[in-house]
Amino acid sequence: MIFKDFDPLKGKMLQILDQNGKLVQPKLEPTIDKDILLKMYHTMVLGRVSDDKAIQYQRQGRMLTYAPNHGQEAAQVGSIAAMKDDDWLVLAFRELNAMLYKGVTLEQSYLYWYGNEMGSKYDEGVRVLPINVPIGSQINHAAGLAYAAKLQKKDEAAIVYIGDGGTSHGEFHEGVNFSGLFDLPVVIVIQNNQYAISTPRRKATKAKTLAQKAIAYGIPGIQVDGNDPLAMYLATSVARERAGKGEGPTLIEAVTYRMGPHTTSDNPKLYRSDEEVEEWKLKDPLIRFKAYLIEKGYLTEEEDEQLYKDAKENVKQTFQKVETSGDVPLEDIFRYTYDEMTPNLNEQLDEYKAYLEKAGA
Amino acid sequence: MIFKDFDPLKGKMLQILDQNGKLVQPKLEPTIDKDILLKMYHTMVLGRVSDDKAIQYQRQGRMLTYAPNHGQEAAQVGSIAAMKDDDWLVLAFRELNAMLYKGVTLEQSYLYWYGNEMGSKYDEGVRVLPINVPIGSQINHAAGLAYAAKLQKKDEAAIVYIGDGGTSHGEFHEGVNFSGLFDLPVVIVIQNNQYAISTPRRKATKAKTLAQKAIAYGIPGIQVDGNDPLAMYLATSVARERAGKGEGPTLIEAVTYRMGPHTTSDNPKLYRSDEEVEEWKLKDPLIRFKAYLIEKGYLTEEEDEQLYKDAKENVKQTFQKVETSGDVPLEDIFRYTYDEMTPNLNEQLDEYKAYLEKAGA
Amino acid sequence: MATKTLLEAVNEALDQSMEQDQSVVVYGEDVGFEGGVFRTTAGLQEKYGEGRVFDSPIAEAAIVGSAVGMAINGLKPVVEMQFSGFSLPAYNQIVTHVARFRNRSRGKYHLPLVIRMPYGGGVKALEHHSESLETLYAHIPGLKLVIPSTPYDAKGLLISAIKDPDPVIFMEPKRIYRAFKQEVPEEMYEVPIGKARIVKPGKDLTIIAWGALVREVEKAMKNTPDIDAEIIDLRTISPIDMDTIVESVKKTGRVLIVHEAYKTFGPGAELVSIVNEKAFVYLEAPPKRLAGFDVTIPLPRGEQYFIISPEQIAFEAKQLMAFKA
Amino acid sequence: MATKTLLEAVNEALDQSMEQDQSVVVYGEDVGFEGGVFRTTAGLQEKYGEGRVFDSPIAEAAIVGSAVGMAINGLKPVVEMQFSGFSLPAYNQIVTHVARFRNRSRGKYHLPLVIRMPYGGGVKALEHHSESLETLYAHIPGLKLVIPSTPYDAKGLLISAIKDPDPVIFMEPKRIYRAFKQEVPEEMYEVPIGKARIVKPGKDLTIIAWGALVREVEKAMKNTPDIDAEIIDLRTISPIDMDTIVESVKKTGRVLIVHEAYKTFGPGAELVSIVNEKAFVYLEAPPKRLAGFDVTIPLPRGEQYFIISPEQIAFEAKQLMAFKA
Ligand SMILES: Cc1ncc(C[n+]2csc(CCOP(=O)(O)OP(=O)(O)O)c2C)c(N)n1
Ligand SMILES: Cc1ncc(C[n+]2csc(CCOP(=O)(O)OP(=O)(O)O)c2C)c(N)n1
Ligand SMILES: [Mg+2]
Ligand SMILES: [Mg+2]
Repeated sequence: MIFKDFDPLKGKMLQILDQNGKLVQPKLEPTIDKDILLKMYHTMVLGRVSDDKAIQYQRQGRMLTYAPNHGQEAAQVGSIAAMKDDDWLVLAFRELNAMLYKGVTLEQSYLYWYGNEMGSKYDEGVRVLPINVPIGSQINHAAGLAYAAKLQKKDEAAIVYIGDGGTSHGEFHEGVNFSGLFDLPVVIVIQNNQYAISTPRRKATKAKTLAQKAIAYGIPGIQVDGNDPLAMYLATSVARERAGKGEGPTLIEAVTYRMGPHTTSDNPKLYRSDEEVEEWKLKDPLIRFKAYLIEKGYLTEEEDEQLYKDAKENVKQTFQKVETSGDVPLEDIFRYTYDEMTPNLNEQLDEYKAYLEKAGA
Repeated sequence: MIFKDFDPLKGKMLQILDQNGKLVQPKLEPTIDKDILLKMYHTMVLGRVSDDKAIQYQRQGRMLTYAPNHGQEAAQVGSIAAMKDDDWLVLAFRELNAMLYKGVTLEQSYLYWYGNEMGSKYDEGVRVLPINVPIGSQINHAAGLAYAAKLQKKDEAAIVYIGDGGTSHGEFHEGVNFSGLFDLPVVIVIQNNQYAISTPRRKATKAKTLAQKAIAYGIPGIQVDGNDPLAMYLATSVARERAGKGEGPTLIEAVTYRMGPHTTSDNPKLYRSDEEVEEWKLKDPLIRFKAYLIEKGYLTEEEDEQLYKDAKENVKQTFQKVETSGDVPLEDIFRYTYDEMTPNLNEQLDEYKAYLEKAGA
Repeated sequence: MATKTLLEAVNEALDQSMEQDQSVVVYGEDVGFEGGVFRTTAGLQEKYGEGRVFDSPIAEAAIVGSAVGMAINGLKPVVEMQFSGFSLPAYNQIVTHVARFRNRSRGKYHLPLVIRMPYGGGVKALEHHSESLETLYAHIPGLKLVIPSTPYDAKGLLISAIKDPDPVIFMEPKRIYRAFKQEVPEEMYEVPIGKARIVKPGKDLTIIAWGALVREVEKAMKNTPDIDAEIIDLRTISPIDMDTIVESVKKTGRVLIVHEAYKTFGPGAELVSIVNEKAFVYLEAPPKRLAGFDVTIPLPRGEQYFIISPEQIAFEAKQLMAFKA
Repeated sequence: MATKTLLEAVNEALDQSMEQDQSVVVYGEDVGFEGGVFRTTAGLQEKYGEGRVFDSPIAEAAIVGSAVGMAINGLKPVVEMQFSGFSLPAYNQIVTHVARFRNRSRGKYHLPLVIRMPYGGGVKALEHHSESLETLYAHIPGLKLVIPSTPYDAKGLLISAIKDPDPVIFMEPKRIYRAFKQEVPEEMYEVPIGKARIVKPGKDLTIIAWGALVREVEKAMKNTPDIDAEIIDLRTISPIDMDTIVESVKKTGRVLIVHEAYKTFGPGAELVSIVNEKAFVYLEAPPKRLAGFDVTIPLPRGEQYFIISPEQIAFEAKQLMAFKA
């Protein structure tokens, strides 16, 4: 139904909450438990605070590269919240908020960006694949997780994120097509944050929307206001339902904006105007979500202030821990290549240790 | 216009000549010079005869693998004939008819399938790229040829063929998207011959048509009766016109059928029924084209018989030449690796020659 | 005990593994309904259903990429690349994911999967159907690379590969798919990964080969009775069984490496290096590589120059024996 | 004469080549408007327009595949892979087409194109941003592989690569993009492809390196005055300048090869083999490889173990000198 009403070929985009937090499609307002709504908001606040702080730490030379999420919180939290506990989360690399919601700890995330592989060893039972740097390649992983679930008759689905730039990659095509072909329980969320590093969305493809790419695979696609957590939730719920019924994958284009730089090595002033950024500031997902929660009576200004305060304290303590976590042990860089160390690895480790010893290093 | 009237999303397919050679869309009948029409038909006859003979030679152990075109003549000749002389032809591997039309000699084609690289050294001025085995990768070559033409303001376009199975490949996506993005003068013809080796079209993608994949790239796509040379000609002419005006690429899905095996190593009885094959026999492109030409007064039964006779003689003589052409000279397998032989190549060639000498081989 | 071809042995290993372990799935281009272009997977779909044995679209990255996801979620995918020359579109998945998931997640995830691919020349094929790309896989940490040379080993090694907790690239020498038969036990058995096989002990010269070339070496040396060569079938290209090689070379002092892969920066170079690093003082002659030329493997009308013959092997063996420092 | 960084030298080579030859086009991800993530292409789009310098979609196979078409139709594309770790999705195009078009068409078509890619570790980067994948390109017939180690060579080699009628993979050691400046002539000049450079002559020991490691070797040997090493910067990895290496080793009898690429089946093995094949009787010690471990190059908190230090180089040089058979 929503796919007909919000046909991307007709220039339609799903929005439920406008940028001021007003319900513009009250009939489509999803019923979400208060607990869940608050978990969503709490995640977004922690996501926002830890994200901004990471940039700051990096600027102080205390952290390595970082890819900020500021502005994309609703696109992530709105979608991941509509998935089920046993579902799998497959990342690109700019999904801190989705990760936090799904049980990755802030410490792990920071540790990763601090340059330690242990940051990708999420706790047991946390069904999240590590950050995936090679653009596009993650879609096929989601397809495989979903195939296994389907074959083993487990009620699981996979949600996978990709950027607007990533949709140009061959693997996007192969992965979505594969998912469609076998009616796999996959939800594909394109975070169209308008840029791929310096390259604007219009230079990724001639297609007017990214949602319409679904037609190539015979699956439904929808464009959603990615800064509207309710719209993202609704679209993802419908997609998740389809997945559960064996109807296959759904493509969701979340229209959003990366407020910060691509990563801390990037200077967005080189390729976009301040006016553009200012305009998007008004569409901040946290503003509208907060207004909605207050309107619903689920949040007060005081509670909100406290949330930010707690988040800041949490971030500070977490970063302190990470910053003092030191280096990876030598053995670790060898140990996880195979189940068992191979002869060449043993030899290389021994030789290096012998060198350290003899060199007195 | 034709893209609206024959919208693949509405289940429309362009057909002008029906399977008996009757004009079912007389208003759309393209005006084609008699010369061209006859060149088209002659090519198809030679293509048909040489194709069938190749299979026979192979069965006799006198030729290596061969990938037959029988049944797909109109899809190829109808499209290539609508391109201009300076245009580029970019092959997959099952385009004998398009090659012949464009100036590749039958001898070269046979030589190639006989296992000699010289078969891909087409005459000067013949703007055809060699047979391209890695599925999908040729689309990007066409895009590059077209980009160069556009940048250098040359009135050239590229036509590129791919199979139904090939549309699942990542490179199909990247190539069509790249072409669309830069409005490149490219015509992409999908020869949907219903199978990719043993795998039927329905197992390539969930999309109802392959033509609708165009929507993913913001370019027009159309499904055409691929056994109708006039429909193929019309669709390609429109596409070529768009290309010339800087309007970018067009995707044409030619619905056709591979009457023979995938290659001479394949046994199609394993995966398709005789009935299906019989049904498609009635749709033979040569039957309807011949009827059309006779109706137009461009061909008589006697001329037609003579054409087949000549073709058979031509094929016989050509194959004789190829069959007695012998092996590639040793030096040739080294000489074309780089512009100049590198030290390692010189050394390897010398060493091998020395071995041959000493071994008295 | 029945005699079987290498192809039949592969089929049997797949069949028995699927029978024994519900989590094994088999897919790739034309692998399901028709049973593969070489028929290595014949009969499997009928027996185990379309869920566990199926035709994939022509999309190698999707084949391997989806196998990554399946392996993480409880399956043991055994996927096929129709020819090793067509594994390259999946090379990004293999290098950046298959090889790395265990390390990236510090052991949270690992990938018990197998990527099978027919490889090698000598079958008079079209372009990209004759490649020997061992180096591309052997050089990548996190992958294992296994190549059988006999029906017996094919079955045992493939069973081991499927049981292995790490990803295994399994290259099948298509030239000898049907070349000869050998007694192959009916029951399941394993041939260990990482162990070379001494095909024939000897004292004069060590000859190392794998895949289809092992037979060529055997033929060559059968006709060269004056040289008592120790013939080693490497079987696992990565991780290499250094001990077997080094021990042999310490004994013989001379080594000939025979492979069809391109010579330069090819697999033989690693063997030369190992021998240098571990048996330098035992070397009585420079280790010799008899390998594929550094050219695109020719189409059939020129392939005969490229393919290594028993005569060439014997010739090089004699040259090596004649070397005096 | 102005002093320039390696990065500036690359930029100047591109600029002057574009100025001189209308057929040169430059593109890749973020290469156009912003001038590249490292700024190697800064200013070019402004100067030469969007037609000749442009941003491509994130689609490496399309970048390389389209370059094939352009090269056939009169252009000289110089494309960028944003990092060498992201060249893998284009690997199929590179191996099956870039390397082969001349041979496939028996000379009718050839591909004057360059594929540039920053490579190597030591910059505290994320995963896939630190790879040294020389072997994957050096092993493929039909490709040339060039790696500069100084600003002077970077400019001259890149100009040569652009003029070369064959496809050239041009790896740029990003660790030293801005590490130091060197006098670089304003005018265009060529440094020949296929010729190694003797950085410092010596008689005790030959040390072979390339890219960022040349400097590390220099540092190491500056602090080791008791060893008179001949330091060779390979510059072209394929085709290798065998003569320079062999001549040196004939003189010194000892050779140390230093590279960051994974050791096993890595580039050093080929050098060991060449030295064996051509200077065996001159060897006084086993050729030694000091190379990257066979592990995924670690993230920054473990990278220090992987990166080869001048101390290690000096240590190995001393070990080699101490070897007695
Ligand atoms: C295959 C591959 N090519 C290039 C890169 C380098 N790269 C990292 S992020 C990026 C841009 C991604 O843009 P988009 O998909 O829109 O995601 P966003 O960064 O906006 O979240 C590029 C080109 C990569 N990671 N992988
Ligand atoms: C990348 C790649 N993978 C696999 C193959 C092996 N292969 C050759 S033809 C073919 C089927 C092609 O089907 P389709 O695209 O429909 O073309 P058709 O053969 O029907 O003309 C396959 C899988 C290949 N050539 N290239
Ligand atoms: Mg983006
Ligand atoms: Mg087909």
